[in-house]
Amino acid sequence: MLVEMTDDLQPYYGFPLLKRAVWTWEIPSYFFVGGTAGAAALIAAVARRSGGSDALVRDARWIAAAGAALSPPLLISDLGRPERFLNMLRVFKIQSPMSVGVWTLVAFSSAAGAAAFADLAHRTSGGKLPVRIVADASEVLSAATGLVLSTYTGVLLGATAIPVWSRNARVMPLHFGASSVGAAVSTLELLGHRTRALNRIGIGASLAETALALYLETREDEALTPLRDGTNGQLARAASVLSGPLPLALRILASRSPTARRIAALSTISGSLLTRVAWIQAGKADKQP
Amino acid sequence: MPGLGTTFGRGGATTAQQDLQHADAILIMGSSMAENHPVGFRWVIKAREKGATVIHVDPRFTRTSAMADMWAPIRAGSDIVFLGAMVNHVLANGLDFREYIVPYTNAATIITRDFRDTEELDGLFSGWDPATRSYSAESWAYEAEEHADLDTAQEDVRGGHGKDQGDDTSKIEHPHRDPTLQHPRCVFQILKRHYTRYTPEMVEQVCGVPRDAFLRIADAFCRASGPERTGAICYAVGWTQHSTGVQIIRTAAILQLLLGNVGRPGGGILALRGHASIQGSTDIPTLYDILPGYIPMPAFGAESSSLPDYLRKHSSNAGWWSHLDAFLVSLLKAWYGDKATADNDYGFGWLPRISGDHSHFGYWLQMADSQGAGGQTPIEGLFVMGQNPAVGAPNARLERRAMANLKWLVVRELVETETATFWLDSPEVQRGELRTEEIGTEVFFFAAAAHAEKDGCFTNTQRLLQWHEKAVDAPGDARSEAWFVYHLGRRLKARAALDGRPRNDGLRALTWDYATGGRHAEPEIDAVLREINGHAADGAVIDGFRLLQNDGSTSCGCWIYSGVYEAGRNRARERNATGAYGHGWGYSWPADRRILYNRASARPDGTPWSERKKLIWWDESKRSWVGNDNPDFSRDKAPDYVPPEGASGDAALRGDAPFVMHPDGVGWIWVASGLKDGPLPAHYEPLESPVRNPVYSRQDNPAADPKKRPDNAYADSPGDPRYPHVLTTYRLTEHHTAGGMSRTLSHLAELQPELFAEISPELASEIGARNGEMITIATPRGEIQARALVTPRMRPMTINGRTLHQVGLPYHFGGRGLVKGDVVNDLVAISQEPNVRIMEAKALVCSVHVSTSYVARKHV
Amino acid sequence: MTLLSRLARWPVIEQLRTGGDGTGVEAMSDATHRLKPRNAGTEVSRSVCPFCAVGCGQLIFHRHGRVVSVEGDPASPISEGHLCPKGAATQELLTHDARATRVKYRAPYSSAWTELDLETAMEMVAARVWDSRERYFEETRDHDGRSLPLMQCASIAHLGGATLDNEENYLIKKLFTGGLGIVAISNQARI
Amino acid sequence: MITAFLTDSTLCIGCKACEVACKEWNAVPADGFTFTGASYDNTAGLGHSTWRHVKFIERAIDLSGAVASADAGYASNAFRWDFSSDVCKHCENAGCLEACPTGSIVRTEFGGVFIQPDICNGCGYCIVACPFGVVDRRPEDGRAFKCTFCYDRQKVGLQPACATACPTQSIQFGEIGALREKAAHRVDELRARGIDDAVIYDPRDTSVGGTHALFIFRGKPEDYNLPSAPEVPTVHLKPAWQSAAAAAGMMLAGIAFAFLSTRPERSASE
Repeated sequence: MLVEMTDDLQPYYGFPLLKRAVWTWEIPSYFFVGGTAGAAALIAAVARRSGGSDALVRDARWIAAAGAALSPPLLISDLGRPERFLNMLRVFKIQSPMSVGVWTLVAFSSAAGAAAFADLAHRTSGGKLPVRIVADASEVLSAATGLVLSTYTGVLLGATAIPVWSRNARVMPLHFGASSVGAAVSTLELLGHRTRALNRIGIGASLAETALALYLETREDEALTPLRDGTNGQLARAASVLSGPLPLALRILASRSPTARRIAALSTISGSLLTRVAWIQAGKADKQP
Repeated sequence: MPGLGTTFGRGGATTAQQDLQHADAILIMGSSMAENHPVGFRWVIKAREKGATVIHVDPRFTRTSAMADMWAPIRAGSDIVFLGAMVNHVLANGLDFREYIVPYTNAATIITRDFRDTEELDGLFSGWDPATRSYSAESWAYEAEEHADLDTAQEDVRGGHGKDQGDDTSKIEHPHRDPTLQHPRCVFQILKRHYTRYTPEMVEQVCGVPRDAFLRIADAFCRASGPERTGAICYAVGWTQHSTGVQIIRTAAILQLLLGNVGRPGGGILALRGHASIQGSTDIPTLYDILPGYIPMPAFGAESSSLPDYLRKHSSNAGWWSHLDAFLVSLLKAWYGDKATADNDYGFGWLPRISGDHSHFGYWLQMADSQGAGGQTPIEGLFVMGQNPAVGAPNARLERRAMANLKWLVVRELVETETATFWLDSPEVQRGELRTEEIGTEVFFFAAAAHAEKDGCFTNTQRLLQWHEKAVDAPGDARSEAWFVYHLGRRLKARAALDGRPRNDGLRALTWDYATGGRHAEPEIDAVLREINGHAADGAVIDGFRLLQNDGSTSCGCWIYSGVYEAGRNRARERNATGAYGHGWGYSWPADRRILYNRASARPDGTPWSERKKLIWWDESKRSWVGNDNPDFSRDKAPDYVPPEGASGDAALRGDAPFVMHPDGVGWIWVASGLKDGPLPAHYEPLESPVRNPVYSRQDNPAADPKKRPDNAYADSPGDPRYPHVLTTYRLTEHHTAGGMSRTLSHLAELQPELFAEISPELASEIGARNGEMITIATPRGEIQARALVTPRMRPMTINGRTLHQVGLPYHFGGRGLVKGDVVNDLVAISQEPNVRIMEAKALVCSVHVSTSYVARKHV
Repeated sequence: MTLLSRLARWPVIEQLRTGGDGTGVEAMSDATHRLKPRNAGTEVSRSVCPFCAVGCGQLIFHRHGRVVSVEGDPASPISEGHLCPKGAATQELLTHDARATRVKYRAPYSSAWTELDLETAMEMVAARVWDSRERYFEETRDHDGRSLPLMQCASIAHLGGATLDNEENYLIKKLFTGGLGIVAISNQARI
Repeated sequence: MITAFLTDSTLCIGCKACEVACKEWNAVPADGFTFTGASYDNTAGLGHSTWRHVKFIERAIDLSGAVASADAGYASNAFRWDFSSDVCKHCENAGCLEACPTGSIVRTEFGGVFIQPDICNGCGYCIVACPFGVVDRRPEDGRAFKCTFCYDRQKVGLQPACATACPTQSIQFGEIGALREKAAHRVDELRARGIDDAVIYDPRDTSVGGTHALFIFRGKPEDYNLPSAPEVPTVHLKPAWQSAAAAAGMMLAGIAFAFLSTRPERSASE
């Protein structure tokens, strides 16, 4: 780059003070997949205890298991030295959201996996095998870790030096949580589970999304510029509309129409993914404190 | 060399870098010391932190200016006006150190009636011969009772590196003096008159330095004078590379003598050399006009037809040069050994005689002409060792083209330089001016060994010989210069052994029996140093030049280095530094004296000028000079010593005569002969200048030789409208000279990755150039492209009420290496300062415009 | 090593034992514990910086004939162990890939280098010198009627020396001027 | 012994010996051969392959006044060219150190922050956790790099390569307490000389809690591309986890409510 000499170059010749994140597409994808899986595990656990159909519970478990299986590859492929992924397990650092996240993912993956397969074994054996206990235990564990998995990514971005992230440390966990739930519900709906319960959860999620979108639009904060300006701003707004107002309207006004539900679901899922992309891009676009 | 040599007696720096910390003021001019000698500059910083005033006078605001207390931007090439005005400032305000200059300089000496100054002859001194474009120094002589036979011809063949003594002066007996300095013809009064017109107003008009800025600087520096205070001056090629280079340095030397700053702690003049052994390569010269130890090469003609003739012409009757016979005979014994006998003049007859200008530019221009033109002997073969003229020499285009006329070329380097591949990828070949398949030059490229791959010693900028040990073998077929020359010599001597013609007598006689060792049969370097140091008749190494004889009983390869092997110890290799001057670390010629002329650090009576500034003093109880340095003086010569009638040599010098190389023992404010362009410095404009010389009607140095020719063309001077701007070249900290040792190193190349031209914002907007944009810089020699670096550190100046822009170009870049750039030296003319034949690379004129062609290329 | 001992040296276990937070000794690898300066236990040669004429002291650290690192010599009264960027780049100067290690030869009118064996090259150069000297050597020349000694070989020139050692300049001057009668000898130093 | 750097810009001559000495000692590759046009700074900033970086600040103030009084140079208030050698701050509370999930980044016995090259797996979290923009990942290598504080040299009592080389001792190295005193003393001295905008940069009043790389320079931190109030990212952990917990609670409650409020279940899929 070539510098124009002017009387005041603020800051130093316009050279950036902070380094940009080196993360590529895998990270937002992981945020989305992991979050969705976490929420699905939660839904599975709650649903089984509060009258959700077995089919629903089973599918939710499988969504969790699938996400748990998909997440590690995504994380690993983004590493500069993938072969050293296991070094993530050398230490446990409570002060490092990424360390917490990795250990959570490990626990979640094993639990979600166990839950799904225990369930499978139970059914194939016609209930003869005594795996129910295993299933229950792992179900609870996956639900608990699922809660963390779908929200810690907001903490991970929040606890950095990048202003647009750190100044929204309180916002992102809520945002990612809501987004995860929305995506999990929508996935279940696309699998054919169009129950009122799921619709209500969907309404709750999109309601939260809408509120957060309004908050981010109206808040006075320099640090939000990278989330509002340029293509990234458009991306962020699209994400908000897709996961907030649009599905909200459809779920309230046309909850009876399968097509409307399907559109709402698709819109929520894409919005959920775009939300993660937008937040990470905002961090990369961020200039200075 | 001659600037310091004529004034003080020796061409080397008078002081040591560490001594700068003792200065009360430091004037850095003609140098960007912080950039080109950063570690030496640590001593300037130390001084500054102790309260010394650091002054930088330079066309550009450099990294040196940034660290200085004061900076004044000066128009390149106007240094003598600035320094002359400082001399005038001293004289006009009576700031001279009177107790010092009367006994220690020739201020009181009276000059002949016949002398006429530039004041009377409008820019010329008496003795000018327009026909030969040279001076006869007769009228510059001291007035005295007896004059020995005067022979003041300033032969054109003689370069200025010689021992720098004009013959008549060295034969002077009892010159007339007036200690009151009132006599109208005494040097002091002549000096006063000569510099009267060098006023602060003149400085403002010629140098572009505002009057009060000059006065503040003059005051600050002149305050560093007297018994309690001293000031030092540092310079480099920013002074040397001018058509008046030697005289610029002379002016500084005069100023230092007037202020009594020579031979004292924190004083003196530090010549900052740019290469590891640039001082060494003149002490033991790879130069045409001298033999080791500044002994003049015999010149063709009656004066050198025999050893006695030669000695008659060159030896002095007082001072150390009266032992020239011992120095030369010992050198001949070192070279020709037993074959050198009294009967054959010790082989003096085997030495070649110089018969013309055999300097770099002299013979290169001969190469450039179609071989053998004008009955000249064609130069068929050329050895280039550790130099890259294709980038580093002025008018590099001409230099490169000239190599195509060679029959054969040998290049020895660490990397393939632009010189080694001129036939392959030079700009001329790329432009189609030369066609590779039409170049008949046979080229041998030899890989050279680096310093860590061979034993040997460098002589640094303060005359300090420092040995470097061989750490590892050179890679592959890389070999040291010593290896190359030794084994080449072996082969040639073998041929000579079979051929008895006189031309081969010297070669056959040449002692060449060095022991070899190591994997590659390297000659034993320690033995070479011992030969340089010298042997007594019994073969034992001698420990100093005092022991050298003129009867062939001693041998010595370089008399000023004699003593480096004291008592069998290689002192260049010693590493136990003690005291403020690091005695015990290396060996400082002569006789391990760290501060030259340090007799002057004591009053005539031998007591220190002050406690604060004491260096050496006379200890009556010991009957000896004692102190913090080895006396640059006979250790046992008492301050009150008066030479008996008819004494000669050192014995002919008084006990209060500190400048022991001079026949009168004093510092020369006035140089009666030995300089080809006058006894006193006078301002002449650079050969290419935008302004008319406001001091005299003479535009430029009459004795300088511009070597004008179609392929070395000049702008009209003064004020060529085609080339309105002043151009100056320089180095960057991040690179080294022509780049062979830096452009190939990633860790240096990345720090300054491209050629740039520093211009002021004003000039930038005048030509419509943006920062970083490609601009074209042109002179009558050629044009190059560089990135514009627009910076307020370059500032337009007002000269005679007209705005003048200066352009700065670092000259490191070329066509090879990790980072490339055009060759700045394509813009510089080959020209010769009269005394040392150096080019004027620091002040020329140019034009600048945005390179449309380049921009177009970029956007395609 | 057994799985158990491997497990015992797992930093997480270490953490549980020491209660460290994963940022201290417990997280250090064996390599880190073993870490030593590159030039530990090497031979040292005392040298002088080859760039400018300040003459900074250098220490060349080398092992098995290879340069390992180069640093300033703290004992030097001039540089006191410090170096400028060029001096600090000396290791790269000595070891970089672009350094020439073979003799290259370009025949007249040829458009490419060929490699030459060192001995052959030396013989060829000796022959060139001898022939060029033979062709134009002048033992005497007339000087107003008298024939005076000239002893000059004007057909060969030399350039360079300020980057070389004193001993090398001495041998060049001795052989070229004292032996061969070459007068056209010059170097960077015309100061 | 707890050590630190003290980089005194008023002694820096901008020679870049520190940059080169660092690269030579640590075998750091070149960082690109691009001309920036930013004064003599072609390095632009610290990064994966630049662990020392000299900044060149041209105080582009009108010179006419300055020169008329020869008032330009290191002590001048009219025209200056300031140089300052930047380096990893080795924070007392280091963002990169806390963030590193592998334990590759450790605090050494000298107080420095050291990336263990044999452990780092290039997750990239330390990069965004550094409030000074020091750490970065070397693309062709995949690992994160920064100043090692010459841990290998310190282990045997040697000074870091940059401090060893620095010709004017602008870069000093030693026991942190002693250096802090030295810095305070130096600034007083400079102020006494009339250099009244000389300051110490050592953010101890922010969550960073001070650094092991102290600086003395003239003017504002921003002029040197340094943050005036750097914070260690871990200060954001508490609020972030709090809202994560809140989010978790709402998710749990919301989902439970949805199911409970809609039983008996009648799936539309039946």
